[in-house]
Amino acid sequence: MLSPDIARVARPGQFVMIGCGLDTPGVFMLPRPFSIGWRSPDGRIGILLRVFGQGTRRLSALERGDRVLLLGPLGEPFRLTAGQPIRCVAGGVGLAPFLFLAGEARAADHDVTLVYGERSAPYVFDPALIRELTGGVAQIWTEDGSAGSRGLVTQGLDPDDEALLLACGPTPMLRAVAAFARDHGADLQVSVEEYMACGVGTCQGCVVPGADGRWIKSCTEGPVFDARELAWPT
Amino acid sequence: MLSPDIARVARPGQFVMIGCGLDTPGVFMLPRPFSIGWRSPDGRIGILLRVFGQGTRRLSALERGDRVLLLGPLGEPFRLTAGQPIRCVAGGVGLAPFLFLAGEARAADHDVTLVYGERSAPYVFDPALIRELTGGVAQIWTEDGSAGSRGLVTQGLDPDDEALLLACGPTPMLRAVAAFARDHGADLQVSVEEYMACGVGTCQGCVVPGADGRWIKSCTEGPVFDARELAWPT
Amino acid sequence: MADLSQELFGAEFQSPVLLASGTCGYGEEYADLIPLDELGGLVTKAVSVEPRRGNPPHRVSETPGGMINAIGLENVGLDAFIAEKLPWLRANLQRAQVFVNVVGWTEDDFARVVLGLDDEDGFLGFEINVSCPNVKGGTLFGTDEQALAGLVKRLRAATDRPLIVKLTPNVPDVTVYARICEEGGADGLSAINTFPGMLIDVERRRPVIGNVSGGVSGPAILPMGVYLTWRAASACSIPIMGIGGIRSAEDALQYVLGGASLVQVGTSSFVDPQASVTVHDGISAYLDRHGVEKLSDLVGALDVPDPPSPPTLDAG
Amino acid sequence: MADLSQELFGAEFQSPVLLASGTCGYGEEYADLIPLDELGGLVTKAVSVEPRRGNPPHRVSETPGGMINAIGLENVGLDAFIAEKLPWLRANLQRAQVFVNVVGWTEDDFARVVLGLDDEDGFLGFEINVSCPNVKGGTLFGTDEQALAGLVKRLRAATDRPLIVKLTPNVPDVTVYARICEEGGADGLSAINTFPGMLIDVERRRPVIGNVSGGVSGPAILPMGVYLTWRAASACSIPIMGIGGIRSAEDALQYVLGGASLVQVGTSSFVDPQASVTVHDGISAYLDRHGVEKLSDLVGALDVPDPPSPPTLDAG
Ligand SMILES: Cc1cc2nc3c(=O)[nH]c(=O)nc-3n(C[C@H](O)[C@H](O)[C@H](O)COP(=O)(O)OP(=O)(O)OC[C@H]3O[C@@H](n4cnc5c(N)ncnc54)[C@H](O)[C@@H]3O)c2cc1C
Ligand SMILES: Cc1cc2nc3c(=O)[nH]c(=O)nc-3n(C[C@H](O)[C@H](O)[C@H](O)COP(=O)(O)OP(=O)(O)OC[C@H]3O[C@@H](n4cnc5c(N)ncnc54)[C@H](O)[C@@H]3O)c2cc1C
Ligand SMILES: Cc1cc2nc3c(=O)[nH]c(=O)nc-3n(C[C@H](O)[C@H](O)[C@H](O)COP(=O)(O)O)c2cc1C
Ligand SMILES: Cc1cc2nc3c(=O)[nH]c(=O)nc-3n(C[C@H](O)[C@H](O)[C@H](O)COP(=O)(O)O)c2cc1C
Ligand code: FES
Ligand code: FES
Repeated sequence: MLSPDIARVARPGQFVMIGCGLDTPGVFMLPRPFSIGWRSPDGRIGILLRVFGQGTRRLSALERGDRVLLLGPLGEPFRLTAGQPIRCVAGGVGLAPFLFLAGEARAADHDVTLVYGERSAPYVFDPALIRELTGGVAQIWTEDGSAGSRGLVTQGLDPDDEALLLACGPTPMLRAVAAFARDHGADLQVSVEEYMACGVGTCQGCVVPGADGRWIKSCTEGPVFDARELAWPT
Repeated sequence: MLSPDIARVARPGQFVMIGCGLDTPGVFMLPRPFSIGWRSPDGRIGILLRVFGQGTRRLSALERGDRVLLLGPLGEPFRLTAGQPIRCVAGGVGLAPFLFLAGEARAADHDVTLVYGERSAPYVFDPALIRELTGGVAQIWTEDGSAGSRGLVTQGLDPDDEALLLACGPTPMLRAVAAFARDHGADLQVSVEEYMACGVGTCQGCVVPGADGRWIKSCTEGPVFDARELAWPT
Repeated sequence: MADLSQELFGAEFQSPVLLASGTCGYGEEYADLIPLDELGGLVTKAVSVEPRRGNPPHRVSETPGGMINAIGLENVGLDAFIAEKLPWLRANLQRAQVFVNVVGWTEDDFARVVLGLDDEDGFLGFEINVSCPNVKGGTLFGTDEQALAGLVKRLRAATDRPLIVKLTPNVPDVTVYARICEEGGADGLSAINTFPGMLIDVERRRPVIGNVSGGVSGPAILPMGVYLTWRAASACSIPIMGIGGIRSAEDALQYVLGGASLVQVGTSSFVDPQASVTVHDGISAYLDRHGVEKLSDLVGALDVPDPPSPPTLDAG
Repeated sequence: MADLSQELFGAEFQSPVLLASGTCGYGEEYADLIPLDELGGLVTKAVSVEPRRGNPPHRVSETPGGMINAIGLENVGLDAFIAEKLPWLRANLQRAQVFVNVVGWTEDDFARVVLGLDDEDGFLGFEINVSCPNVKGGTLFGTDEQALAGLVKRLRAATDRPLIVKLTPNVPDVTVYARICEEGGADGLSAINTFPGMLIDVERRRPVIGNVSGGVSGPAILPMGVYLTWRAASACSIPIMGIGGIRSAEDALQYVLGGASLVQVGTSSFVDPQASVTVHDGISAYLDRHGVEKLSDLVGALDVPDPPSPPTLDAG
């Protein structure tokens, strides 16, 4: 998608709202949030789109040249300290922000590894493309072992590693990673997914539970949070 | 549109309902009625589509290969007696059924003329195509004289002609032709346009006023009526 | 294969999917298009004592995500219904169940239709359309507690056949009306009828609909229909037919989980005459996929979990 | 260029287009995205006496032709509104008019918010959200004639500022409530709030919305909103703000022709933040195209022709 304004300022972990506006006859669709997956020097941004329901089915039917309504970049990105080693933990399309992040972080001399889990082989994003985009390989896990190692991404985490953990994926995975981080005293930032309407902080639709008992808007205060800011089930 | 079943049995004056079904994510559209404009031996049917509102805008955006939901052929066709001379009066897309009719009627040795009116030149359907489809020429009228003769189609009617009149177009035009037929004792069949939902007689949505005071369903008892069956304003 | 049949109102419904009143004529009109006798059944267009001419056009138009109609309850009237329409239903529908939708403007009107039909063959029961003005009170029967209570009792006394009341959506609290119907002896409820609406042609500055206003139906009202069905189900224990915007098995199952035993497909049949068949097949596939043995196990099987307190990040 | 400005509630509205409550936060959130101060104005998110945490997620989801929300009236509360939100509005909006949406569960709740704000600068008037349960009666203020009458009188006594009551759609007859508001001294009406609705996730057999049910908004409710606005306008003579499903100038003009002096754009801003600007520009173009000098000439200018009797074939 061509959007030089977004591409220029986007940072890994931020997202865009993608919709089809109000002009298409007979169509009403709320825009949907998507992590920015990569950007190119010529002002394009890319996302990783997996068809899930009506909205993603509709967006996946768009063709080259169709116009979409893009709002972004939105939200808070991952926060890295210079030189810090980073372990990215991705589940499913939660891979998207790390495609963006791993490339940029490696270019900035971070030591980056990427653990990436899927249900099974057909879902796995092309490893060659991952290499191209991130400048490194992903350690792949599938639940049924049909690609990479068999098991959950959390099995790919090293308890003795003191690197910063970054995680993006389904909530059960985030919970497992959060439990791991807590148990091992690791720093963790998670990117959460919650239903959104506006994406810019006006509707209060996208809240997640804060550790302090507040509901926190994930579109403006997130989607990336320090795991300690959120209330995890015990 | 490929539909051998419809193409085989369709008769001029009948219509089809064209919709996009229930599967397109985010889209709800009632099907729209369209006169059958032509058919080809390989089982295709054609319509003349003019963008008017949301529905026709949507249908006009369809591309070759897209699937539509076609219901037809529906309604009562024009009724011709063998050998009868015929004068077709078309306003705007009301031309469509006569493209179909004129060709078939000429092949069956009817003496056919076609008077065709539009607001102005840009609206006029390609005369070469009219010739190809109907095997004859259309006498064209535009309100502003930018193509053909200047004026309304009713000016193209000959009071001394005793041929059967067939008319299809906007209601004001039909009223003018009906007044002409009444004044000159001519036989007239009109194809009316009324909003439809089902197209098959179940919803009772598409009524027009009958001369006997009843509301008549135009989808099953029409769209073609003998002008004397309908109540015209006086 | 899962079992979609149910025993309800003393009769066998081979499928939970019926065609909604006003959207399938008197059955005959759809006979060539869909296998009517394989459906759960159909509800006829409203029948009133006298024939009705109905409203001037336009009677139907599209709205965002739905449509509006103001047919004006045009129908052939009781006598012609018996003479011309019922014989076809009797002869052609053996397994699909037929409800006659009944409309009136006084209690007497309704009672005369019910009494006039009660001894005839060819249908199972009555669906009472109370979304019409009560000439006595000016309000709709369906929005006036007393008028509704009186009407239901009167009709209950008039017939032993299944008596279903079709609820009107524009009330503050549908449970009140659901309970009135149950207490008055109704055998079931239909939820819901259309929402009052209006469209204006801004170029001509005139209403689009000949009758000025009309009833809004179609997918646009799906969430309202599911909500009202769920609320009605929570307030009474008679079976409910869920209606409003059903396009797919998933839509229908929302009603079923919310508490509907049967569903009716209306507007969607206009978009695709096969809609009811598709909904039936999809429900069957859902049951198989989820290992549910019979549909009735899903009726009202909505799980409303308590949110964790204090709140935590849960699995969506 | 046609004149879109109007003098209403003793103030100048440079445009008839406002942003609807709950869809534009407290203004600030949209400041970078749209030229807020060029609009007719905005209505803030509901303000209650105490801060409110709101409902658990999911709070929003798409529905056919619209969306459902159950935010739970989350808001910062009166004191924080005055301290943190109002200063921004005061400083940044000079020409756009601001209404504060007020919510409560008792008459006192509402009165405290109104009294607490009355002496502050930075806003024009109050929009009273009566689509919330009255803890005394259990019904909503907006569906209970007595509770509504009491509330409006109480608030009228509390403030001289413009007092707008936002009507609830799920009532049998909106004119009754419109008249109650006018008689109680309200300066205007907003029509309409959302419709109660519900979505069920059939795979998990759970409600999609954390609060189980929510309010349906968006294009799906457009014909209902236009109808209710037209009905309300027919029953009273105070200005009306038309709300519900407005995406385009054409939609907005349906409300205007039906009797609304102003309109509010809600859900459509989520689909396209520029929606309100597009609506404004489109209205302006319409007036020019039709040679209408000022917008107020169109308010309520719906032509409802008598159908010819006996009916004849008329020009659509
Ligand atoms: C910050 C963020 C980043 C995301 N990044 C990506 C990405 O890179 N690639 C990708 O494929 N998907 C991503 N998603 C999810 C994506 O936005 C889709 O909305 C989601 O997959 C639902 O699919 P759908 O719209 O087809 O479902 P539908 O069934 O059409 O959705 C119905 C409703 O539920 C909401 N909804 C359902 N599931 C989700 C979900 N998981 N997250 C948010 N809303 C949901 C929709 O917004 C809509 O209102 C992201 C979500 C968030 C919040
Ligand atoms: C028997 C019959 C034959 C027709 N043949 C043709 C044809 O050959 N070519 C062609 O371009 N058009 C034809 N029309 C009109 C066509 O069906 C379109 O519906 C109409 O032009 C409205 O355009 P829209 O759907 O884009 O308008 P919208 O603004 O999207 O329509 C809104 C609503 O109004 C209804 N509506 C508005 N105008 C008409 C109208 N004139 N007739 C029926 N419904 C209307 C629509 O069905 C819809 O419910 C025919 C109509 C009928 C009844
Ligand atoms: C054209 C049309 C005619 C209708 N006529 C009747 C009727 O006569 N009696 C009745 O009770 N409901 C009538 N209805 C309402 C439907 O039966 C149904 O309750 C409503 O349309 C909602 O369902 P849907 O969204 O699936 O259409 C009619 C609906 C439509 C669209
Ligand atoms: C997310 C959301 C939050 C809302 N919050 C409020 C509110 O706090 N107070 C209120 O009176 N209306 C609230 N509304 C209702 C809107 O102001 C408006 O009446 C309704 O959405 C219909 O307009 P629309 O279809 O243009 O959205 C809210 C609507 C939405 C979608
Ligand atoms: S999505 Fe609207 S506030 Fe976050
Ligand atoms: S369009 Fe339904 S009866 Fe004619």
